[in-house]
Amino acid sequence: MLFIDEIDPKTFVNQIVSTFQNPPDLVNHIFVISPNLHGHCVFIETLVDKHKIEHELLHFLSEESINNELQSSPDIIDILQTRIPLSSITETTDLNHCVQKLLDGWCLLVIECTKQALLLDISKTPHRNVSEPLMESTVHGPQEGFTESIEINLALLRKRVKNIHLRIEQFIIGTETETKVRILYLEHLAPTDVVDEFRKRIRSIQIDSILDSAYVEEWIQDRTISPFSTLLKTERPDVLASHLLEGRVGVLVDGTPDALMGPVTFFQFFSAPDDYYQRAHIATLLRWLRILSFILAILVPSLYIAVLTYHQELLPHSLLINLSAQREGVPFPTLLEAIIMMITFEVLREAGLRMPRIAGQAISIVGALVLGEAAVVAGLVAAAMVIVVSITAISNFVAPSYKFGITQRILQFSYMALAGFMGLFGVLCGVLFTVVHLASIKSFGVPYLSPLAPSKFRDWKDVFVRVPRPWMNTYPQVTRKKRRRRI
Amino acid sequence: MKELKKGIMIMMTGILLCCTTGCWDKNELNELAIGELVGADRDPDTGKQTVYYQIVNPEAVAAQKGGGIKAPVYTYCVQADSTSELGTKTANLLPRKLFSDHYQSEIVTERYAKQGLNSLLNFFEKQHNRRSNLYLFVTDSPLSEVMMTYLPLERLPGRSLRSIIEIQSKLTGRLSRRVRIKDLVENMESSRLTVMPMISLSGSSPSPTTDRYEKIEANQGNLIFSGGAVFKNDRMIGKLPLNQMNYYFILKGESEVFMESLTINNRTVDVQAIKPKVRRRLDLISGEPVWKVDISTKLSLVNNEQKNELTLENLKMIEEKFKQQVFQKATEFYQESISKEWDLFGLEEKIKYQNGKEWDDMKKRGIAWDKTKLQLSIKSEITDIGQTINPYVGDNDGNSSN
Amino acid sequence: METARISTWQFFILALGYLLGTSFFFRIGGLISIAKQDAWMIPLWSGIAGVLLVLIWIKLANYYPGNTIIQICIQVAGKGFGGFIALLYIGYFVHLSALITRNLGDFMKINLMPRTPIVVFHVMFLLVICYAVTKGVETISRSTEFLFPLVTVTFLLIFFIALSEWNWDRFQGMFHMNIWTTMKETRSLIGFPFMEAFVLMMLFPYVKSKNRIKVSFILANVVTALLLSLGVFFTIGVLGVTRASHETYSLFVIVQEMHIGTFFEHLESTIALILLIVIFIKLSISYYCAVSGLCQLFQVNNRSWLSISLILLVSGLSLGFDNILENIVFNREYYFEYMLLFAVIFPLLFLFLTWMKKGKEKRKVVGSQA
Amino acid sequence: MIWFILFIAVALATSIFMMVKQKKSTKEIMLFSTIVLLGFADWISIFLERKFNPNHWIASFIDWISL
Repeated sequence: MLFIDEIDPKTFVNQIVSTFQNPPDLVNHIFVISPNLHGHCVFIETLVDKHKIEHELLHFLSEESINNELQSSPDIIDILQTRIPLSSITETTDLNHCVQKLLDGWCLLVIECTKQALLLDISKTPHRNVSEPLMESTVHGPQEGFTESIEINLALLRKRVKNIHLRIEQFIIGTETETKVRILYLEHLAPTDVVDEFRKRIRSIQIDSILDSAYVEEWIQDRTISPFSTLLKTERPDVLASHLLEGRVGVLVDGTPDALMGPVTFFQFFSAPDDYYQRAHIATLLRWLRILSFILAILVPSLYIAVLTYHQELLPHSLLINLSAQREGVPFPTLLEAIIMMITFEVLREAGLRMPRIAGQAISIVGALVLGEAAVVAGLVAAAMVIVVSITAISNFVAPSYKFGITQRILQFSYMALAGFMGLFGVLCGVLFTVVHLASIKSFGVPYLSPLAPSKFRDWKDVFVRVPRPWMNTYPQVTRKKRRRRI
Repeated sequence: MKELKKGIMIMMTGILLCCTTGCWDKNELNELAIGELVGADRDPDTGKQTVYYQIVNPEAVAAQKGGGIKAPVYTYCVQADSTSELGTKTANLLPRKLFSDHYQSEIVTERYAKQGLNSLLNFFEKQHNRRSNLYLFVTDSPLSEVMMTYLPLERLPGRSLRSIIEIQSKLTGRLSRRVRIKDLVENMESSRLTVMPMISLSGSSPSPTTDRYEKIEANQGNLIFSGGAVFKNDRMIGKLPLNQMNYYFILKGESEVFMESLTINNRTVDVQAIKPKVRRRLDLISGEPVWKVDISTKLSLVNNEQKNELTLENLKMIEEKFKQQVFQKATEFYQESISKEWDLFGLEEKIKYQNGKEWDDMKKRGIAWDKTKLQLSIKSEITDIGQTINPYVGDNDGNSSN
Repeated sequence: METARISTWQFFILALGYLLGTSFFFRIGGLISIAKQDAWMIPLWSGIAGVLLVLIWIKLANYYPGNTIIQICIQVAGKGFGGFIALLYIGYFVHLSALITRNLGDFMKINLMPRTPIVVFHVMFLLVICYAVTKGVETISRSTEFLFPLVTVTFLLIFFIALSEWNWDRFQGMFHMNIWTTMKETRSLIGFPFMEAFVLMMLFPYVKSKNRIKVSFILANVVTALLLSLGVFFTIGVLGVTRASHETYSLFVIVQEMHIGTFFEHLESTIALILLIVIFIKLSISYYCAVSGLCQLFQVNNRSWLSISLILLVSGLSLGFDNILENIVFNREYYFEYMLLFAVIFPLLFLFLTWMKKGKEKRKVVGSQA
Repeated sequence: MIWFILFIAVALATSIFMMVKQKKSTKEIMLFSTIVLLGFADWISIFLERKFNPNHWIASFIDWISL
């Protein structure tokens, strides 16, 4: 531990420079106040606004009137602190603190005769502009998305929730990265125990680095091994705002455009931001469509396998004959056929995500041809199988949250295995297992299946239907311990 | 620890999955022979059973990929001494596993039906993959010929038979949909008789090759509906002619439609009643059982060949005539069945379960069910007269010969 | 003891699912074959008996609030004798679980997958149940709450579609039974499902509002009786007495033969799935009771290991039964007497002992005052 | 049968090992092993074709009581 008041300021500055091992972007600018009074202005030039340093700080320091004042006054620090035309200035004596602040993009100002150093916030890191959200695009509604800067994200949120009750608590987490993590909630709405739980869990994080909110998520979610996520993720400030306004808690992590929200229930994965930006009955219909496509996505391949290999009687007569004709001469058993096709599709999808955009066309042509035409013509798979794969894939993309889509794929593959093993009985065992699992999960103390089980009939206003705004006059029961009615 | 436990669960499931990958009940679709129509016969002298299976040839029936006309079904014939032996013999013959869930209809021969279908029905009801709601037909033509003919238009014979029932029940009222195996089974332990449809092969010879699909003549070698087979318990005891079938079903209250051809002013008038309402009640009138049947119908004129204009009086006449004719024919039919001692309407049971002193008296006096009188009352009104009001009057006087 | 809480509504659904679920499938045919057209009356009087029994159990439970039947055993009759009775109770829970498991296996094997070894169904299902039991009574009740509407809707659907087969003639010969012999023959209906419901005494301590247990439990009994009666009535009207009394699973046959147009015809697998769900409800309760009974008797905190170990025992026991006929006969001839011990004799004994104790204490109090 | 015995032996050993590692009480381990062994005995009786059928026992007991 080194303190400036214990040693010579010049050595102090040298010490700092040597702490950094003198990287090329560390600037130690020495300026002259009077022939025998030198000052150091230390900063990392890649992190600061150089324009501000040159035109405001240095320009200010080289003004004659200031110089005179500095020379005559005994308390230089005080004058500087009050006169420098920058808003956030703090004084310090601690070397470690200085090093930390330099890494945050602050500028260190040391005058040789003084016993204190000044830290000035002139940071400016490169960041993306606010743009449309990439993963969660909507037809209607706001089109702004979070960026990688926590300050901008907060600004985007503040812009929407102009409320004095908005509480922001900051935690610095990650021994190596020292990342800012902030939890946000509205004090008069969010239940105290949920907020406390968030605080407790975030404090318990022991990690060296945080590069994305997913790092935080894995620490604070309720269960680590579960295909279902107990935290919502969004890159839309309006979604975060709407959840905060229902008494939930949000987590912002510096350096990532994804905000986390909790507690979450299973049925919230079926609501998209669009639901609230269009007429209620359309939103309701769309929500049913989403629930239907969830069921389709997880069950269609397994039901196809189960019905075709175990319960052929379930098929209508002419359909049975058609399918039977299609399968005539197909070499693989249905289960294998289905697994091959589904895996091919997954490979194709993963390839589509990773490859450069220019190659996209090629993949889609190959995919369409291989999966669609050629395999059937070559007699490798039945035509119906291709339809099943496409229905599954399309239904899977309906999920408003990408993460939920992955959940569906996990379920879908395990059900397929069970269907191949035991037919409908296997599928049902799988479904029962899933239901039990869902019933056993809690997200920050809120049962995952609520408001269906335990049933809270008043909350059904926003589950299977989305009632018009004027009727949505109460807060959800699980989060409304403090206030009941919206107005 | 929680994760550990979960891990164990998953591991155990995995182990179990590995141990039991036999998939005993698994059948691929192309390992199945889809049974479609089944025909059974039993020789009264030797007791030998013969069963014909018609197996669908999916490629010929499925949505066409071109390539000419192929045989839609193949008929396999199995002969054995017992029902269980049939199963093993079928396995000798069929290259695929017989899939019996999708049978569309079942045919038995008249001689088999007359010996009693007891063993067949019991065997059938015991199978887990049977459907007792398939239609049962009795044929008086040789079974081999019935099973060895291709039918035009609706090319799957089983389905074709099925649609005979649907069409008859919807258009002529000579059959109802309740002629399934289960309807026979239900009456196996009661005194009520059951009527099952009979079919026969029209024309002189069956058409066992696909050549027939290239001929325009469709009548030859086709299956036609030819009457009703009357069953007591599981045994066939007689036949109902085609023209009495609709009276049977209307008295039973199962007709969906009722057609009658009337002669008024020496000209034909055809009327049809959709969903006639039938109310039936057993009553005791002066110590005699009386079966009251109220039929109320809304008629529609299908055909009117009268020369004169259609007036209200004329309509009244038609209604009146309809009543008379139905009354007369239905009563005739009823008397006939009573005289044959056919308890077609379950009257014996009805009387047996009547409570009350008077009924007990009646039973004591030894008046049997076949003394029951039919009291028929018919209400009808014409509500639909068709597109034209008056018929076009042609030049001739209705006799087309000149 | 776990610190779970279930609401009154959840308790009602659990009780209803437990009482009605499997009996709706397995009881109807047997009743009809005994009492013919009058079978629909039997559930009604059995239901009355059920309500009376519930009153006894509630009375007992009220003396020992917050205690399950196992704990009551020990409190009333001491560690030795009480522990023995508690062990008997646990034995019964295990036996019951094995019976229910076997019901499932038989059903699947007879109707849907005749070649698959029966043990595969048992073990697979028990794994799911074991998971649910490990997670606790809250999870079970929430899953039940989630699945219940599904079952109800399917039943209603079946009901309405199958009504097209309805025929009033099938009720000919009603009110012709000999009441006493019929009652004697059908006494097992009181045993299963109504007496079996004492198992739910294991869940009493978890219900949030204690004073509404009584209402919801009795209501569940009444609803069960009514719906069973309706089910019998429905089966007679749709399937007829002759066929219903010959079929092993009459409800299954109804579904097997129903159709929507000519397109959807063979829907029996779906009903099998519904049956699986109700068996899930019932089995998870009885299995839970066995496991938590063991936990309470031996004061073990964690259910998970015990529930895993019971899979082996229950699946083994359920293989011990020879065939479905044997189970039916056992059910008809002996089940009532067998259940009498657990559902009536022991509770009455406990009540008696409690009164004795109370009386003694009172006398003591009076004596010391004098 | 030999596979079943092996499986049970391995499973029992691993479970007891894990329970010890989880610092479960002796009572719980004993209870667990007892139930597993009971189940094991039942299964062996099935393999030896001397099925243990509780229904038979209860039925004959009830018959014996009512004589």
